[in-house]
Amino acid sequence: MDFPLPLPVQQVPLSWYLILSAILFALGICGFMFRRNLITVFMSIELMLNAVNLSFVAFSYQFRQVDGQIYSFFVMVVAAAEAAVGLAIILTVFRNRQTLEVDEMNSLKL
Amino acid sequence: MILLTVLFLPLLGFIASLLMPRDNHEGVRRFTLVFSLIVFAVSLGLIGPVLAAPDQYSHVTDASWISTPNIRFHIGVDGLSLWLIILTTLLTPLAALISWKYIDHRVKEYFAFLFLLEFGVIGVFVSLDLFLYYVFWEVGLVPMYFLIGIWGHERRVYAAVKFFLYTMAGSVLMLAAIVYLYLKSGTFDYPAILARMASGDLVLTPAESLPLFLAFFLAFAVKVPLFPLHTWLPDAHVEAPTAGSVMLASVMLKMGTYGLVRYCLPLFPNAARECAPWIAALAIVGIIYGALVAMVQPNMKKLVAYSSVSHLGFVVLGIFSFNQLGMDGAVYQMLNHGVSTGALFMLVGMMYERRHSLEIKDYGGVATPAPLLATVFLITTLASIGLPTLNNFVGEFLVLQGAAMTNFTWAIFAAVGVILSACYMLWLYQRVFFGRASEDVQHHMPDLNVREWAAVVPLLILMVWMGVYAQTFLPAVSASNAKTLEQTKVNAEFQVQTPRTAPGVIANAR
Amino acid sequence: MSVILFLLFAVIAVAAAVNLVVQRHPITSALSLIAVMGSLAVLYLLLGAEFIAATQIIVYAGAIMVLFLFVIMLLNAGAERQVPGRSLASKLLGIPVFVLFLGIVCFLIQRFYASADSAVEFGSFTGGGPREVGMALFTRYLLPFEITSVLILVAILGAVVLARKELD
Amino acid sequence: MPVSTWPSSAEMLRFLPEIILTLAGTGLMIAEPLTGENSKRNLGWVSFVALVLAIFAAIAAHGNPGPAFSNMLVVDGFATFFRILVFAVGLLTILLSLSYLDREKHQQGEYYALILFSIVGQGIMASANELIMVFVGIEISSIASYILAGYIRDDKRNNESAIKYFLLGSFATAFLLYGIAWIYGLTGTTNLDAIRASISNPDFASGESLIGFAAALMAVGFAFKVSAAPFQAWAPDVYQGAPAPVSAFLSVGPKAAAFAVFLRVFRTAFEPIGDRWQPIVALMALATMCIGNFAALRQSNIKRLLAYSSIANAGYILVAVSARSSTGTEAVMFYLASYVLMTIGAFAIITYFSRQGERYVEINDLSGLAARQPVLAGLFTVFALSMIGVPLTAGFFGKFYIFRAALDSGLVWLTIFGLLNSALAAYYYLQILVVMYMREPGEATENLAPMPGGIQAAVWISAVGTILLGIFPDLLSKFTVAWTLTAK
Amino acid sequence: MAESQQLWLIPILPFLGFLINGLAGRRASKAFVNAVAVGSVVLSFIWVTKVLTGLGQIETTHIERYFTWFSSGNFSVGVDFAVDRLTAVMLLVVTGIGSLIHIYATGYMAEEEGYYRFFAYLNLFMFFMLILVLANNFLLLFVGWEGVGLCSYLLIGFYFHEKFAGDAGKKAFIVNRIGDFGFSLAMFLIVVHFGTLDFGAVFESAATRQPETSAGVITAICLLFLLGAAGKSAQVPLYVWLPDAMAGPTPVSALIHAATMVTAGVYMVARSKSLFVLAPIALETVAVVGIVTAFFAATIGLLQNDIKKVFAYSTVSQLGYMFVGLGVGAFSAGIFHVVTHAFFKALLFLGAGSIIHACHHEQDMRHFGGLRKKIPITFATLACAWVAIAGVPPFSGFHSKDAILLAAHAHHPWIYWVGVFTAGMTAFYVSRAMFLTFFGEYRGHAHPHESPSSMTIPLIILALLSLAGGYFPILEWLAPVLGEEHADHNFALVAVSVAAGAAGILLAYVMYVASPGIPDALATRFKGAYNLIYNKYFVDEVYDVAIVHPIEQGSRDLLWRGFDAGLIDGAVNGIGSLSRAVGGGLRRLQGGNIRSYATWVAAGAVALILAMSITGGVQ
Repeated sequence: MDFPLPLPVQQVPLSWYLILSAILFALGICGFMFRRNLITVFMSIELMLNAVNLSFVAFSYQFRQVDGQIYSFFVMVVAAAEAAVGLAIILTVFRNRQTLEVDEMNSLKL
Repeated sequence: MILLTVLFLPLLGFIASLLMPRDNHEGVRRFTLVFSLIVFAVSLGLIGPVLAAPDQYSHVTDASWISTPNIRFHIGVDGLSLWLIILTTLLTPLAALISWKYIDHRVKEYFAFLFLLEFGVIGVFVSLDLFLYYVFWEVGLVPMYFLIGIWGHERRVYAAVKFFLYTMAGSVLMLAAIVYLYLKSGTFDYPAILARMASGDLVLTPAESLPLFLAFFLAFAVKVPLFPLHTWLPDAHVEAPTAGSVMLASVMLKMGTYGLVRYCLPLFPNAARECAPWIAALAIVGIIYGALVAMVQPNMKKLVAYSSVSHLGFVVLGIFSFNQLGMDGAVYQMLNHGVSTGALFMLVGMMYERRHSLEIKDYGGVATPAPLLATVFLITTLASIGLPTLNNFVGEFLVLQGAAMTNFTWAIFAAVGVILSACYMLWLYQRVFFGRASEDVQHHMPDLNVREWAAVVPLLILMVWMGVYAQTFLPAVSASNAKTLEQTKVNAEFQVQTPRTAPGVIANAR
Repeated sequence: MSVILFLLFAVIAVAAAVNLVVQRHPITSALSLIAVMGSLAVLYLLLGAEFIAATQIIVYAGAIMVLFLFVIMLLNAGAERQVPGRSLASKLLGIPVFVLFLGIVCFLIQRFYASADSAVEFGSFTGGGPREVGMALFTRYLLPFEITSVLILVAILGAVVLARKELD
Repeated sequence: MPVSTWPSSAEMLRFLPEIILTLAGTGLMIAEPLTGENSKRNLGWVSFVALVLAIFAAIAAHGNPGPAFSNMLVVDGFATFFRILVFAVGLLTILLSLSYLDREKHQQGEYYALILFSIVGQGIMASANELIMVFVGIEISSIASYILAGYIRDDKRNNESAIKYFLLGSFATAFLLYGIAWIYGLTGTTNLDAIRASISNPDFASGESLIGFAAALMAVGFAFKVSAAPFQAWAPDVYQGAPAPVSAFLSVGPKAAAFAVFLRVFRTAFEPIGDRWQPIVALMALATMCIGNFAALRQSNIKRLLAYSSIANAGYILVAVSARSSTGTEAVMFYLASYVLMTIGAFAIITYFSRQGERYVEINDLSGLAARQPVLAGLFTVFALSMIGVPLTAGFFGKFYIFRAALDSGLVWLTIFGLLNSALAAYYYLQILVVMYMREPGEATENLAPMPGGIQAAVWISAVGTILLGIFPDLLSKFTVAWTLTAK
Repeated sequence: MAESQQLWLIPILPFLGFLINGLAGRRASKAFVNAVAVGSVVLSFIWVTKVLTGLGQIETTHIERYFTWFSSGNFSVGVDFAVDRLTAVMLLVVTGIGSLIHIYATGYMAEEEGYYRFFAYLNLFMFFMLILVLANNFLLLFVGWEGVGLCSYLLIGFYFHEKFAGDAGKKAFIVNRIGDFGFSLAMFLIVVHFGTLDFGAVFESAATRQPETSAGVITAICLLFLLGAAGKSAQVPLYVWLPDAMAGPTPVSALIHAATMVTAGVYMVARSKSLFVLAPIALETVAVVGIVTAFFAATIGLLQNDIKKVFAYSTVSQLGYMFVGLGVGAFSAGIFHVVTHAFFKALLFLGAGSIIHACHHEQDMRHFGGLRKKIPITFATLACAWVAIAGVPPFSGFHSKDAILLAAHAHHPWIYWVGVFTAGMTAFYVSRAMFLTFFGEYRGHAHPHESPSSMTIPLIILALLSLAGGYFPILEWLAPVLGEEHADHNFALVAVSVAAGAAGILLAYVMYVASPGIPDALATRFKGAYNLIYNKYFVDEVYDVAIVHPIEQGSRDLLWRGFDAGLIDGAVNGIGSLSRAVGGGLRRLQGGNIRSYATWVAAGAVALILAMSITGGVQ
């Protein structure tokens, strides 16, 4: 596809994408560590997967290959499947405990 | 073939007694007695060929067991192991005899474990493959753990676990060393490894052989037990049922000293010689320490247990004297200790059966109601303190003589143990048998019955026999020890020829 | 242009992601996540991954996130309570771990990736269209593709097992 | 890039076991609503038969080894070994589950389908030759496992187990995925052999540090799956909370498959940077052993104890992994097989003993079991002794092979620590024996119904296997030797 | 070698007696037990005489080898018997006096429980004593040495109901063990340096060695032997067991603790003469130990009230004399004194036994008195012993003691003078005992009666021997074996010693017959010295406080409770507790919180990344 570029060319290095990906990934980790709602925690994981996808696509660009994109496609499928299962599990948990607090899930210990 | 039979009959006995009906106690007892007597009888068949060539392995079976890595089922008997095997097969029926009334619950399991123990112990003494050896070494642990843990006294659990963990912790490093040796030599086969060492195909640098030696040594030292690794022993003995104590003292401890002679010296002669002064020092400390602590024990079994620490100190000292006399004495002393301490534990157990106490203060004046018991105990005591014409004397003399030849100071200190042994044993004897019998003692101490006689008489005979005519037993031991000593020298000479060896090692290799 | 676009959407993505992490209410977080996904779709386009960009919007932001919102609403999940969290570890280690992780990754990228680095030129790679993706997916990636159906089957099965009403 | 044609029949054959299981699983889903309440048990037998068929298929596939589906999969001895192993795990699990589900009144076809699907994932992991297959395999196995862990959904323990497993598992998978992305980014490929070729190329552009970084991220994912420290925390909670047969399954099946993948990836793709990961894995092994064993010392719940024990076992296996040799790989294989036997055996007994609602899962509940049920106690003893590593049990040879491999690779310090750890471990296993043999019988040992046939079969198979491998390890080791991962 | 004399029969006869009585005696009649016990010893005596007649003059040592006891490498020990002139003397003494005492004991022990046991032990003692004497190597000698110690232990503890008997037996055995410690070490040294324990070989090679290289070793060997001998023969500082050993039945005291066993030390030193002469320092020490013991024990004997204790200290003192004899090189004189001492001391003890028997087991001399008329035979025979021990010429004690003292004078005059003084004391305390027992008024409550003939006949025989024993040509007989003494018969010196004896007797007469108030007056006057001596210098107490008690307490509190239970087990259990504490800590980390777990995972990831990307990568 041909797309005109009106601005003086100052290209974005690929590493910026990678760094962005890393930032998002790290934020996802943060979300897991700091959020206390099961669903938010789960969403943090989705954020991490998204970050990974960005990396895949960036690398795909680097090699001018489609394989990386295929990967991110699979990741999405997996994410979808995980979402279905994960939310179902969260539902059963909520049904039994009436709470989504992560910190309440600690009857199994010691 | 005989050896295979001797080795596997106990296993068969183990399985058979497990399969027997649960509440037929008398049947299991009879079966155990008869069957173990058969094993004993068969084991006597080992003697002839071994005596004909005691420095060679007789009754050898060498079959492939595991292909990767190449582990062989290689067994054989020489002069070193012969009498230990016979001792084991002899003590098993005796152990069954003394457990007759003593064990009244879970009877068949008890006797089954007794067989398993016999199997493991014999296996240790006959293995000629390091791996096989380790396997049997550990196998012996399990039945003893249960014997102590199930049929023991109040603190049996603590004692059983302590016993198991101590030994286990000691022996895992030996496994590592065995594997290391295998990796160096490419075989687990013990004679093959020695042959490779002798021919120079396998050279252990000092940096290797010292840790390897220590790994083996630690395992054995725990088992012996050598001061200061002995504290499991008193607990195990006190808590174990009588037969457990007997087997533990008489044969299981010998697994350690046997290992020292069989493996530690030939495999790592230089390291062993290098460490000999330290080990001898520990042994001597053990001799004196064990005796001193035995002296103040209020509990009979504990006293005998500490006396074992002292006695086995002699054995270790003899081994690390590195001369014929010392080693002969050490091996002989193993047998002696097996006989006399085994008998002591039996007698203490008989007294426990009558009085339900092991505390010395609960006795006194036993000689009055039970003169035969007193007499037997006296003879055993005298054997234990090394009275000439009884067995221990020969062993102790040779050990001390051997030690004196290596370093006279050792003999001086070790001989103090001989004095002390008289102190604690006679004091024990006095407190238990002398004096006026209390009402309780008077009424609850019947004399030995036939079954008990049958259990102790063989040992009494042995005490005298071994004390008066040691030549029945010693030449075989001597011949195999001579070979062992030769092996330690061959290697030493080889080391001398190798320029890589550090000068210190040569200096130490006499 | 691509620089501006990149910076713009990168900032949006990061901001939304930060919002996801700091917001207490799951709805807010979910919406933030959708924003992240949207901006990522733009970046995918910039990288020449058209098909993925579209899928990102349709499947990810559209389907999956809607599922999330459904569940949030179904469970009527409210904001987290203002009680101190019970995880000492995350309190003590959370920030250092975050900083360290990010620091190391950035350092590694700057230090080692530079040699392989290249400028992203919009349109220089056009292998990300549905055709190319389809070709790869049904030839080389046939097996994983088929296998993901098992994955989805499992997911369905799981949802059924866990969420269905008891029959009895 | 070569465009592959339609897969050949040989390639189909190489994938046949998974196909069989998938079909069976799907069939079970379909059959489930059509089956009457009383005959649902038969669905279990269907899955059993499917697994048996899958084993035959795996053997058949081994007759024709090689890559399949554009090199996505590879059928070699290593793959076959792990396939058969996880299928066997499935068989034993089903034997346990049959009566368990009856007892807990949850006899459903879906359960068996989930087991089968999970095993499909593990089978793929065993034979994956592509990072994408690794990923998909792990995900299939994991997602099915998450559901299984929470299978009794009205049980709070099950719920919690599932949610923990799920969240942490997904979290770790994200790391794995990030690692895969970076590997792809650095080498341009996800094929294990190609990665290796690329890394070992002296002109490799990005240097080893980034590869190390990527490998580390992947290691996080694998280490999590095998419950290696410091990623082990989930395991005790999950195993404790999950239904007993599922705990049995989880502690062996996914773990075995994860080790297979771990080994294949690290010994194939990352072998060139072995100097980097070996010490790390060795340290991880040490930490895992120590954490597992020390924490186990203080446990009172048997399932949790076994969980810690499984962590410790993972530590031993990691020792062999860190040996970085084909003997190490053999050791992993042997150990896992013996570990499967003894763990399933122990869990089988717990499954039976715990009774409805898993009421009796404290160690003290076993008090005096030997007096009441000598055979049962004897069997448990066999497993405990095997876990301690007493000779003439499979566990002993497992440990032996592991430490041999470690010594062979010069990991003397690790060997010594490992051996000391195994002595330490003896303590808590002995504690179980103490409770069973040396205490007075308690309330929990009364009124034990006769052991259901399935569990009985599983226990006896495990026990006989444990002892048989303990006496004749050759039975197995000739396969491990022949089928070890060969360095190319 | 001369034809076999079946030497083995000599010890084996009593051993058979032991076996028969030990195994069957419990159910057998007293007559049977008597017959076996006495018969076996008498037969043995007869056999000895037969053997000795067969051997004639015994110019060379007659050796009979039976079997190898044990061997190891080049070293082997055989059960070999040998007879030379020294052995011959000892054999006669042992079996002869042994027979008499056995006969005596049948009467003395008639009413005791465990009659068969007593005789079994006594026979066993004979067996071991004969082994000791017949042995042809040090180890076999040691067998006998230990064996007699055992029998001593058994017989001292014969009245095992009484605590003191048990204590005394144990003490005897243990103190002997200390001596044996020396003996064993000496043997070890011998083997180390000579490679054998056979008497002939050892002595021969010792004599042919270069003195400068082996003198030190031989001195050490001899000193260690001395330690052994001191234990067995109750020399300073190991004499403490012998007085306590009087807890045993009186025939035992006579046989074992006076006539035979305690002289084993003397015999052993004489036997090792070839070594001792090469070690002058050791010989000197022997003499000093002997004279110190002689003097020291005699002082204690002065104030004892128990008749057996008096004789016990007297024995210690006399043994000291024998050691002096050995130490000054008069080996034959030492052995001569052994023989005469065996006569008169056995007689003293048997007589004392007769008194005790008569007075219903009363042993305190303060409760005797005036027994002269009540038990005349006993008195008469005891009087013979009295004159013998007091050194009244021409009775046996005079001859042997003078032989020793003269030799001592030739060597070290001071030893002679101390010896003479001691002789005076000896005469005093024996006379004191005699006076207190037989003279004055009867102070006891029993009705003394004369002993049966089985007891009196041995007394009479011994009395004759005590009187005439000095004329046995023992010195001459032994000269070829043990060497001649070169002391000239200086009549002045003899006179002095006789005078000392006479003075002792006189003083005793004055103090205990003429004016009985003197002892008490002296006791109050020299209260400190009196108490010191009366309490035997508190030696037992000092040993208790300085050795026994610290060892016991130290073992209990320091070693057992402190080191064993405290330190080692504490460490072992500490490892256990520590492990459990670590486990507890880990358990706390495992708090069940998902976010914590995730944090660990993330932190672990960071650590892993750090480790794997940085190591080796960034220089």
